[in-house]
Amino acid sequence: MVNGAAANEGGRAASLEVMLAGIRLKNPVLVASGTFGYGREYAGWYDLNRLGGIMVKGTTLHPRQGNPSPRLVETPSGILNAVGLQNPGVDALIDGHLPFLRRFELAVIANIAGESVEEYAEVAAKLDREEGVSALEVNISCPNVRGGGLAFGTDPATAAEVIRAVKRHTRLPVIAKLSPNVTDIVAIARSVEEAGADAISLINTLVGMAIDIRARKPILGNIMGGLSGPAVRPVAVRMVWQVAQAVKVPVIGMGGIMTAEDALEFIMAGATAVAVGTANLVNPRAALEVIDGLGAFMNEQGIGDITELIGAALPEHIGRSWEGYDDY
Amino acid sequence: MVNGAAANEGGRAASLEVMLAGIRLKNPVLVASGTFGYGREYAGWYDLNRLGGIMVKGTTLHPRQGNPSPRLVETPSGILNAVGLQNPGVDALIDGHLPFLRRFELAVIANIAGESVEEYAEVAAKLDREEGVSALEVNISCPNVRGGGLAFGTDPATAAEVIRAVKRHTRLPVIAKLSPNVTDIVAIARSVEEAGADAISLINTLVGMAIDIRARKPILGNIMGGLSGPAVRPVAVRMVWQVAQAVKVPVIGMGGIMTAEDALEFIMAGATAVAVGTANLVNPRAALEVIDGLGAFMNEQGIGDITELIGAALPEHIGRSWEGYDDY
Amino acid sequence: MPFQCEARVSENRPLDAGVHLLGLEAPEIAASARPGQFVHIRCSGGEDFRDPLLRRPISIHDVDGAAGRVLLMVRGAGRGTRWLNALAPGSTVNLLGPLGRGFDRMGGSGAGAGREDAFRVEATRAGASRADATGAVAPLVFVAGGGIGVAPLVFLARRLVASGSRVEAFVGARDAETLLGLEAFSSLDMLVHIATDDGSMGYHGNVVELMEKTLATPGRWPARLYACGPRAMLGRIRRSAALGGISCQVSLEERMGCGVGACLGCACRGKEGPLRVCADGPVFWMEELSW
Amino acid sequence: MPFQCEARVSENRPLDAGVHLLGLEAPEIAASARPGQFVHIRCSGGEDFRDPLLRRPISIHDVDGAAGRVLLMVRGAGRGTRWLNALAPGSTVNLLGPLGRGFDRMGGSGAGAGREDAFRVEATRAGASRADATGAVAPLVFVAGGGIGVAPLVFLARRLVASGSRVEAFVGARDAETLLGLEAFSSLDMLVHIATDDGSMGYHGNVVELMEKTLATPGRWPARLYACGPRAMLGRIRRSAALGGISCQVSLEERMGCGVGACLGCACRGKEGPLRVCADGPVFWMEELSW
Ligand SMILES: Cc1cc2nc3c(=O)[nH]c(=O)nc-3n(C[C@H](O)[C@H](O)[C@H](O)COP(=O)(O)OP(=O)(O)OC[C@H]3O[C@@H](n4cnc5c(N)ncnc54)[C@H](O)[C@@H]3O)c2cc1C
Ligand SMILES: Cc1cc2nc3c(=O)[nH]c(=O)nc-3n(C[C@H](O)[C@H](O)[C@H](O)COP(=O)(O)OP(=O)(O)OC[C@H]3O[C@@H](n4cnc5c(N)ncnc54)[C@H](O)[C@@H]3O)c2cc1C
Ligand SMILES: Cc1cc2nc3c(=O)[nH]c(=O)nc-3n(C[C@H](O)[C@H](O)[C@H](O)COP(=O)(O)O)c2cc1C
Ligand SMILES: Cc1cc2nc3c(=O)[nH]c(=O)nc-3n(C[C@H](O)[C@H](O)[C@H](O)COP(=O)(O)O)c2cc1C
Ligand code: FES
Ligand code: FES
Repeated sequence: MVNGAAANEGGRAASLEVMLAGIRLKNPVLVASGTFGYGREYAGWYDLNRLGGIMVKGTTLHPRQGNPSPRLVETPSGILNAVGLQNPGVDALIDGHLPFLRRFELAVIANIAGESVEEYAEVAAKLDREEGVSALEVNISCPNVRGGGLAFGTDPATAAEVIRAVKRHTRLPVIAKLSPNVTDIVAIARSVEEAGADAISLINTLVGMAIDIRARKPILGNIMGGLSGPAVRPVAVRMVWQVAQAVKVPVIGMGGIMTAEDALEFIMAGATAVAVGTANLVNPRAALEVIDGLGAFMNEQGIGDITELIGAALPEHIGRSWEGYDDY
Repeated sequence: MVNGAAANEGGRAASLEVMLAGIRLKNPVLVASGTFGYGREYAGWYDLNRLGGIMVKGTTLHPRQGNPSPRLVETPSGILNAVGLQNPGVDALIDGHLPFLRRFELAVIANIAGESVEEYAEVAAKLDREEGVSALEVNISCPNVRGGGLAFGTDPATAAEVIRAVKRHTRLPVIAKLSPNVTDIVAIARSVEEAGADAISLINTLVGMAIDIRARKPILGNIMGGLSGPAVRPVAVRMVWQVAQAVKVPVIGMGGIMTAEDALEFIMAGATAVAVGTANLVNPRAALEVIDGLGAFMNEQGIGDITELIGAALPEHIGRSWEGYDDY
Repeated sequence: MPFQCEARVSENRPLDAGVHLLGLEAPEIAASARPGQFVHIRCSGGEDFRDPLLRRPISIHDVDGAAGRVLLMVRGAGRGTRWLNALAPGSTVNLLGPLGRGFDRMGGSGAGAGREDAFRVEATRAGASRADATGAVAPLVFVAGGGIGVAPLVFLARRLVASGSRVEAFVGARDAETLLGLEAFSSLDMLVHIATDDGSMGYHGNVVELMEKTLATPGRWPARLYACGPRAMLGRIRRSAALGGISCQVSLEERMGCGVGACLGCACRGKEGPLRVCADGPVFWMEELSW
Repeated sequence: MPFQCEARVSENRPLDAGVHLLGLEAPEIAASARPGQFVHIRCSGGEDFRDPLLRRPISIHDVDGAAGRVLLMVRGAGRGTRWLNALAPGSTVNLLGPLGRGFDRMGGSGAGAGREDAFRVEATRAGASRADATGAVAPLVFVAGGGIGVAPLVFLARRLVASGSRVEAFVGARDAETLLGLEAFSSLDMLVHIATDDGSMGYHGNVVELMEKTLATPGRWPARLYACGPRAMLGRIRRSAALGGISCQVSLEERMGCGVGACLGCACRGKEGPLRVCADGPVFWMEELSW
């Protein structure tokens, strides 16, 4: 049971292969940006070739030192992180990490960030020339201007502007990574699709905070951080379900995936691929177990091709849509 | 150690009393709307007089049958609920439940909802004439028009309109209960403050969803539901911290409070009072344990008056503010 | 008046097919429980561990009042019940209980006594009560359980027998391995009818089908029918009870939050609007429900 | 090469003040661990329970290679470590390990050998090595631990002694009750200096103060100093080591996510930018850090 093929009950192998914005993934399981380093750190635990792909740590034009400690706080079934986009810069990614990643057969998705539209474009342009990069994931949840408070990802127009700029500087497929900290995720999704995004990934982290009650101050060095892990999964599944109905481009679902069952919620909500994030920190083999579990589920259910399951819980299949905010 | 007084190390009783929009609370611990019924259901477990106050189940003008089952799903460290505002209507609240609640010495806060601005106003007007109601909490996270998707609470102008209408129909203090499903919680908070809200409570639930992967459809009868419980606490603390800095009216903090430590995070983030919600479902004595724990903490720390702790972790006290969305 | 307690596990006996019999030391609950009521159990590795968050409702399978013990029959269905079934004797669990409205027993006393009196008249009218060996009126009662639905019926049957009813049990399951409660019912000296889907024991087929056949036998018309099991089974029970005019109570399952009637999370459809399974039930008169 | 395993708890012995000594059966980890490395432990009531979510890093206190056991010394600080300390022998925990860069021992071999060679030169230059009874060069080494910081030093001391160093331990704590590791150090036949804040045992005062006094004694100048303890203690150690020109390594603590270098959650301030406590440490040369 390797490389995305799972032995079916009848003996036929269940196919886990999916196409994502023109990229063939041997299985729909990626590892999420920032939770898997550059692959190296987990290469000792298993064969990276088993993965559908890796989304590498967010990369900026120049090296960044990140935030002061503490950068992590555990919260109920989740974590808050405020790493602060620490990264060695795009040149170091190209020279120091891409050669290592080229040794493996998996999709390598570069996650890029910037403090200005120009910076995004410049990073995109540098990576465009590099072999072994399958796609760019554009993280639009980082700050527009430090201190300004307006993030690229919370305004449809600004989000679209970033995506357009990136698209102009690369021939690679462009994945827009959306922030969940918005009133209307569908509006943002439609806007980046229109701007040319080839796929949409969501969710990034929810902004949160924790306070040290004895010290009487926020725990994180950066005061606030991003909430991820199983705690956020219901919000993520909901957003994927909403966005998948509203756009034509494929969606990559993430947020709290620990098991194949969790991944299947996202797939049935309309995700063509999924990413395992925080779970990697808890269980280095999490992504592998998700892959194996998908195969096992398909065998159990007699499903030959995972694409049959994509969007299975969308309105068109369940015969009803959501009628409003009537939640209690 | 009853009625909000905790024996201090030196023997002096720590005062838990707070003033909230003109209402004296013997302690800052309320129970959140929808999680404590009308008090009756928990009266068998302990003396309701120990509570600072009770926020009763959301009430509408006419009776509502609520959503089809299932209405609850457990999620990691949280729950999704889609009760659907089942309630017997405001007349039944007045005739059936207020008389019971009048027997206790605690703040009774009526939580009201409506499908139109007029309906909110009408419910407010009816309750205005009733003895034993301390304040109105206006739930602006429910649907504007069913199917329309725009909730009152996600647009600053509409939120303000509801609050203004309610204010015109009551002399009671009006608490605006905000939805966390927004890009900019501060803008909403400022808007309802300007519209005359005497206090702000937050957070209501985050919209989420869970899928039954074997049935291939959403679990909840209403497809989506509201996420509450410890899972959402970091988001709630963050929003309280942001709002408390931006408005002058008092803030009631809630979202995942299970213990006194959790409650203290909210208080230090700027909440004058807190509400225990989902925790009641898990531990009927949760609110009491929070009250006792607040007293114990104050004794441990040698604090005589809980008001000393309100906002202790706000920028003015910690000497720095948040600089932007730089969370990873 | 419900209690919250930290109950010691006094025994944990695995039965077949992932079902365990758990003994919990909870004297107040054991003393006050009525058949059909349930306990609400916190299933988590530590008091300050937040997942799983909600309690799990489990019927009171039986009580040993003298020993202050509550017995549960738990099927390892998901992570909560599996955790419960893995508890070693000596460990403790946090319980709320007894919760809910139990079965209205025949000739019993307590909260439901009013309704029970009403029933007695009704039962006599139906001619369902008949003289037993000593000449006294001993009403005939059926209890029918499918799968783990048998759990609450043992306590009920014990009380029914003790209060002088003639009780017959109808027990259904997938196969012989997954049949539950046989031992307990037999020890109560009552007739037990068995049905298995695969015919590996007793009647080959559905337990309601089996009961319907029994109903066709002269002199076997029960004054009351109590049932617990999967929805499909209850639906079928409802039809035969309605057809035969048998007074019938069913115990329902629904996902629960508080378990005490406060959150409205556990609604089922009643004839006159939503009913709370935890507080208005879990046992309902068939007529209260809308299917 | 790190391992992930489900380790059986072979023993759980409570020491004073909420500290437990845990024996875990993890043969691969026991065989490959080096002093200063740690294990990363999942503390949760069930495999599919999501809270607490993160693993807890715990230093390897000692290993029993023959029995395939790793020993941990765990202070019940919060919910994770308290859960760990409540584990009954026979239960299992999920471990990752050995993780991190351990102490660079004197005369040892393995991954850090290069740096150790460099050290030997340096030690000789400093005149810190001296002839022992047999005439061989036996370098003098100090290990200093405060509170639970003693935990990793026992394994280190054992290996140092085994490789021919003369080791002296400086052990500090609040009071006699909370002193840790005395038994273990004594069994290694080495000099143990004790300091307690309240003077209830040994020197009355800070352990670094006590060490400074020892440094003032002629002939007691160590070739290397290894320290683990609270930040304040390490800061003070740093000053005395720097002043005395003693080569010094410290083991740091930071909140961790992955424990393997991937998430950048555990950063501490290095001279040339952030360092990862889990992968670049937890043991650092004093000079690598910026305070
Ligand atoms: C009144 C009542 C009495 C019951 N008595 C028994 C009994 O005696 N023995 C027994 O084995 N089981 C009984 N059940 C069913 C039992 O509550 C569920 O099997 C259990 O809650 C499943 O929890 P889990 O964590 O193992 O499964 P999961 O699937 O992980 O549970 C996820 C969530 O769904 C809820 N849930 C899942 N299945 C059910 C269900 N069938 N009913 C209600 N909630 C559910 C859980 O409580 C939890 O909140 C009873 C249910 C009710 C409502
Ligand atoms: C490399 C290393 C080695 C360690 N070795 C030992 C040891 O041998 N014995 C021992 O008793 N303790 C040791 N600690 C400290 C131990 O990891 C913490 O006490 C433990 O993580 C606290 O978890 P908790 O759930 O009990 O507390 P909580 O306060 O509930 O933990 C909340 C979160 O904060 C983290 N956290 C809290 N305190 C610390 C801390 N001091 N260091 C790192 N993370 C922390 C937890 O891991 C968790 O993520 C070590 C720490 C590190 C970094
Ligand atoms: C420690 C950490 C670092 C992260 N760094 C990045 C990053 O650099 N770029 C990015 O787009 N997302 C980053 N994320 C967000 C994740 O990629 C993912 O979107 C989010 O964590 C939700 O998934 P999860 O719940 O499975 O972790 C980071 C998350 C964590 C926990
Ligand atoms: C079952 C349930 C019902 C609720 N009903 C209402 C309601 O009627 N009106 C309202 O304003 N909030 C309602 N809420 C939201 C809570 O009052 C509270 O804002 C939210 O749950 C967050 O707090 P918690 O995490 O402590 O539960 C409900 C929440 C739950 C779980
Ligand atoms: S579970 Fe809360 S009302 Fe029934
Ligand atoms: S804990 Fe993840 S890098 Fe150190």
